[in-house]
Amino acid sequence: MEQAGNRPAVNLKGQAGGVPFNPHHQETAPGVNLAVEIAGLRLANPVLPASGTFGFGAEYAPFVELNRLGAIVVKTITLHPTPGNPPPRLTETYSGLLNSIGLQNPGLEVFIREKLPYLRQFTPPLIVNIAGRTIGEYAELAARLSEAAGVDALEVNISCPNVREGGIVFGTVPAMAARVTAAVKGNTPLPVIVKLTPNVTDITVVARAVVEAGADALSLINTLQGMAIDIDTRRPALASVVGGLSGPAVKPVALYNVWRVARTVKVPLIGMGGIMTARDAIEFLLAGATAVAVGTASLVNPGALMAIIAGLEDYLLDQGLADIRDLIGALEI
Amino acid sequence: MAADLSVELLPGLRLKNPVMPASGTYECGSANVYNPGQLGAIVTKSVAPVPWPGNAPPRLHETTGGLLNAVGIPSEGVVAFREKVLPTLRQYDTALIISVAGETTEEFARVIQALEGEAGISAYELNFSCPNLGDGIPFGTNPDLLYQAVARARQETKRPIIVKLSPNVTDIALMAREAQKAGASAVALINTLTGMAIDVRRRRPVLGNTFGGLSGPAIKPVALRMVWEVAGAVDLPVIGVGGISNTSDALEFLLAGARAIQVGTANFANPLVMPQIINGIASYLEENGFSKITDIIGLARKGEEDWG
Amino acid sequence: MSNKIKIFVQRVKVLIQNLEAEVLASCRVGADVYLLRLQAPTIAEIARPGQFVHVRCSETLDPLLRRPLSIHDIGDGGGLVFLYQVRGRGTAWLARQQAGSRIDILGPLGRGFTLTTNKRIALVAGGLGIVPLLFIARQALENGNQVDFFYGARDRERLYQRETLQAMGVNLLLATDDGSAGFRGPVTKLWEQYLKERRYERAYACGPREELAEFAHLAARYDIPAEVSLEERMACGLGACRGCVTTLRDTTGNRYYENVCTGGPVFDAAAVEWEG
Amino acid sequence: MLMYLQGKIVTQKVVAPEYNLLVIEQPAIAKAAQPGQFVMLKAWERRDLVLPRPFSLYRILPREGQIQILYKIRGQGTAEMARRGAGEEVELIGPSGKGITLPATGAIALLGRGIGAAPLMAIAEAAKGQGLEVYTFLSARERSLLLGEEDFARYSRRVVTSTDDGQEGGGRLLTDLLVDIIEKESPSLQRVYTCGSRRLARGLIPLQARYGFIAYVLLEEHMACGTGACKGCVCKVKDPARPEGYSYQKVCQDGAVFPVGEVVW
Repeated sequence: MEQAGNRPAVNLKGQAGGVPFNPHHQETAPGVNLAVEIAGLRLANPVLPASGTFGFGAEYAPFVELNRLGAIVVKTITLHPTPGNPPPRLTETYSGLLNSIGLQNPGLEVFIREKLPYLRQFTPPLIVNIAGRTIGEYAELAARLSEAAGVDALEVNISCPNVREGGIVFGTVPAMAARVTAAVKGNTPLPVIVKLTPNVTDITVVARAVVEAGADALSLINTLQGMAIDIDTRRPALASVVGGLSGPAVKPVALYNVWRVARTVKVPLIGMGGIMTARDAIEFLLAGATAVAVGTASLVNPGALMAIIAGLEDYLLDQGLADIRDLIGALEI
Repeated sequence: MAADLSVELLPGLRLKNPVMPASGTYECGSANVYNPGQLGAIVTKSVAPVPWPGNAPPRLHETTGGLLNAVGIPSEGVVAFREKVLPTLRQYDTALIISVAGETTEEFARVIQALEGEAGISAYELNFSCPNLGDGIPFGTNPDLLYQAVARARQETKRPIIVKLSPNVTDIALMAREAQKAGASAVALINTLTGMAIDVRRRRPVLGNTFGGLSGPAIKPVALRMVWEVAGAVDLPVIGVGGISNTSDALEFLLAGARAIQVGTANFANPLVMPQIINGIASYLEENGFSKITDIIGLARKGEEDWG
Repeated sequence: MSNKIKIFVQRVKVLIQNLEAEVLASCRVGADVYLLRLQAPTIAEIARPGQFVHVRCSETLDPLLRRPLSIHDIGDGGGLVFLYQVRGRGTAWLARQQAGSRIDILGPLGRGFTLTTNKRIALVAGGLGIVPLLFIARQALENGNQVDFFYGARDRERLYQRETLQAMGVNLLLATDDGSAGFRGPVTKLWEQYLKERRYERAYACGPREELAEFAHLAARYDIPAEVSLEERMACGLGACRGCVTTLRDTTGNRYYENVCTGGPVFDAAAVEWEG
Repeated sequence: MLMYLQGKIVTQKVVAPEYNLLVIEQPAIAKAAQPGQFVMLKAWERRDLVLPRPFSLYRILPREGQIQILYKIRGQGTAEMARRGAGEEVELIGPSGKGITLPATGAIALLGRGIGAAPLMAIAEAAKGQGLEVYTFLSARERSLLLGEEDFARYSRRVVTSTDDGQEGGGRLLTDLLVDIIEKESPSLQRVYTCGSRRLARGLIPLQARYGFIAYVLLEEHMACGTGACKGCVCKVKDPARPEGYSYQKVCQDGAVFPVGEVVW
C-alpha cells in the first residue's frame, strides 16, 4: 500500500509512540518482558483498549493487530438492545472529548450470536464490559456471558444510573457498588474487574467496598462528568446536556486516583484516563497500575495502541530494564 | 447603545461587570497593564490567620491543557495583610472580595474577626477546598464540616459570605445547599480538581507535594457542568470559575446560570485577558441584540424541564 | 484458561488506510472556503462518491479530534480534492497548510451513494452541499447518466465550482436567495418545478438539514428513490465509538440510531427521521 | 515595571544542536531590561500548552530596540518557539525579576554551566561597559555546547572553559578553575555570578569568605505567571525570623538572582 508520497502516519510529533505502524510488528524484543498478570489472566503486555472506544474490535482491525494487544476489551453490553442517547453525542473540548453515547449496543443476544464468534479467533484474553439498570440485570449478564465460550473476564461498568433507585449512580454509593459486585461475582466463575467512576468525594472508599465484595481487579477512571454550551445557539452542546470527559485533559486526575487506590487496595489495577503515549502509560504503571487502557488516543490515531506497546518496549530497553513488572508501583515519594 | 454589563451579585452588591480574578491568580498592579478598577471585583489571594510558608517546590507543572499546582496557600497572615496589603487594594474603584483560608473552623473565624473593623471590604470568600493540605481530602468536601465552618463564619460578620466549593465531591449541589443553610450569600465554583503527574525518568512525582490542584482549559467542562447543576439546585447567586480563558468560555458560564465569573490560570498566559473578556462580552451582547447582561444569565437553561 | 475456537476467516482486503498525504495545492475560493488537493493515490483509487476522509487537523493535541471531510473530487494522478469551510480551529489549521506539507488522513470511510447507469438523475446541492455531489456528478456522467444539477446558495459569490461543473457537462440549474444568479429562492423550489415535468430515476442531495428534509419530502411525493449525505460531529470515524449517530426510521416506523460514519454518511432519504 | 507586549522575531538561528538564538524586536522591553532579568514568552496559539515560558535575556540592545534569547529546545513549548521565523509575532511579559547590581569598580567572575551561560552574557556586556574586568568560566558536556564563547571573549579579560570529556580545561570544575585564576592573577574580585548548575552555586559558598567576594546565583524554576501572582516558582531562602529558619521566596519576583549563601540548598 505504500507508494510515492504516501507513508504511514503514526509517528506524529508529540504523539503516540514513535514507530510507524506495522501490522506485522515483530514479537517483543528478546530479553524484555512485557507480560503481566491480572486476576489470573496472563496478558502478553499491559496495554488494552478502553471499553467503548474500540467497538467490538473489528472496527480497528485495519490498524491494530488484535493478537498483539494485552487483552481485548469490548464495548459495554446490556441485557437488552440499548438505543443510546439522541445526537449530538460528542463535542470536543480543550484537550478533551465530551461524549454522551448512552451505552448504545445491540444487547447480549446479538453480542453472543454476532460479535463473539469473530472475537474468539484472537489469542489475547477477551474482557467483556457489562452494565445493567438493576442488580438483577448485572447478575443475569454475568451468568449468561460465563456460559458463552470465549469470554475470559468481565469488566463491570458501575457508572450508570440505577433506574429503580431514582437514577442514583451505582458507582457513587459504596454499598450499591458492593452489591453490584457481589451479584456479578456470585454468578460467574470468571475474573471480575470493576470499573470505578472518578465523580466521587473519595474513590478509595468505593474501591475498598467493591474489593471486599469480591472484585478481582479494578479499572479506573471512567470519564469525568462535564458539559459544554454552544454560545451561538445558547443551548447545551450535547443533547443529553451532561457527558463524560476523556482525553489528555483528564490525565492528572486519573493518575491521582490510580495512585490513591493503589495505596488502598491489594488487587491489580487497570489505569486509564487520557493516555496518549507510552510515557503516559508508564506514569500509570509507576503510580501502581498493572495494566493500562487506551481510549481517546485511538480515536485520534487508530494505531495508538500499537505505538504505545512499542514505546513501552523502547523505554525498557532504553532504561536497561528487563521486566515491565519492575515499574509497577515503583514511584518513589 | 452600549449594553449594560452590571450585575447585582448580591443584594446591595452591584458589580460594574461580572468579571473578576480567581483568588491567587492576580496581583493588582503587578503586570501594570491596566487599572484593576476596571474589573467587576478584585479577589485577593487567600489570607490565612498566621503566616503560612506554602508547600515545598516544585509547585507547578503544566499538563496537557492544564496547570497542576501545589502552592499550598502561602500567606503573610491576616495581620500583615491588614496593615500592608489592604490599604492599597481599597483604593481601586471596584468591589473587593477577601479570600479567607484556614485549616479549622476557628481559623476562618479568626481571619474574619481580624478584618471586621476594616472598611472597604465587599465580601469574604471562604476557601475550603485547597486540596494541598493534609492527605488530599480537604475538609471542604465533608458537608457537615462545611456547614459548621460557614455557620461559624456567619456569626462573625454581617458582610456577604461567598463559599468557594471543591469539585472533588460526589454531589456538589448538596455542598451548595449546606453552604446556603449555614448562611452563605453566594457560592463560587469550582476550585481545582485534584491531580498528579509523574516524572518517568526520575520515577518521582513532579510536584514537591506529590499531588496538586488542576486548573486551566482542561477542567472547563467539569466546572461548567457543576455550575449548571448548582445553579439549578440552589437559590443562591453562583460565581462560575474553572478554565475560563476567553470571552466564549465566560459566556458559557453565564448562559449556564452563573451571575459572575472568575478568571484564573488564563491570567498567567495573558495578563490582559480579563479586560479582553469584559469587552468581548459587551460585543457579544450588542451583536446578538441584548441590551443587558442579565438577559443572558441562565439563558441556556430555557426549556430545561423538557430535556428530562 | 480460554477455550478459543480458531476460526479461519478470510482476510478482507484492507480498504481503510491511515497515511500522510502531501498537499499538492491549497487555495482560497471564497470568504472562508478553501479548495485542497492532496496526493493520496491509494485512497483516490478506491474512493466512491459520498465517502469521506477523516483528517487530523493538528500536529499536536490541540485540536484533539480528526475532522471528517467529504471527498469533493478525484483529480489526475491520485489527487484527492476537498472543498471546505473554515469553521473552527481544526479547519483553520488545515487552511494554513501549504503545498508540500503532509496531512494525516484516514479513509476512505463511510457508505457512498448508490450509482445508476444511463439514467436521468437529479442532484440537489444547498451551499457547501456541493461537496460530495460534484464527485457523484463526475462519476454519474462517466456512467452515461444525464445529470440535472440543482445548486442553490445565499448569493452568486457562494456558488463555488460553477465552472468545474459546467465543464463536466452537467445541466447546471442555479438558485440564489437574493436572485443574484439563476432562480430566486430555495433550490428545492427550483427542483420542484422540474419535478412536475421530468421523471428522475434517482435523486441525491446534500446541504442544510431543513433543505434536505424538504428534498426528502419532494422525493417521496414524486416517488423518486433518493439519497442524502448527512453531517455529524465524529470521533473515531470507524464505527467504534457510536458518537456520530443520526435518527433513522425502519419500514415499520420504529426509530433507531445509526452511525453516520459507517452506516452513512449517505442515507436513504426516506429512512431519515427529519423531525428528530 | 512589567509590560505585556507583542514582539517581532528579527532572526532565529541554530547555534548548536538543540540550542537556538532568538532575536526579538521589542523596544520598550529592550529599554527597560537589566542584566539578570528575564521575560515570559509565548509563541503559540495552542491550547494544550497553557503557560508562557520564562527565558533569561542573553543580550539587551536598547539602541536597536532588541532583546536576544539563547535557549535550549527541551519540550513542546521551546519546540514551538524553534519553529517560528523572522517576522512572526510572540507575546512577551517582562522584564521580570530583580536583575543584578554591578559593583562600582574592580572585577567580576561569571560561571556558567551549559545553557546557564545565557543570562551571563548580558552581565558581561554591562560590566565591560562600566569598565569592570570580567572573568568568564564556561563548562559543558562537550566542546560544541560551550555557548557564546566568542561573544564572551569580547567582554572578558579571560574566558576559561572546561568540558566533561576533558577536551577543555581537563574536565575540571569551574570553581577550581576560578580559584586558579584568583591565586595566579589576584584580580580585585567583587562579585561572582553563576547559573546552570546547583553544584556550582553551592561550591562558591565557601570561597566567598576566603577570597572576599559575594556570589549570586540566577535560579531557574518552572513558572506560571512570571509576575508574582501565582507563587508557584519559589525557592527556599534562609530567614532567621521564621521558626523554620527559612521562607519561600518567589524566583520570578524576589529573584531570579539570589546570594548563594542565602539559598537553602
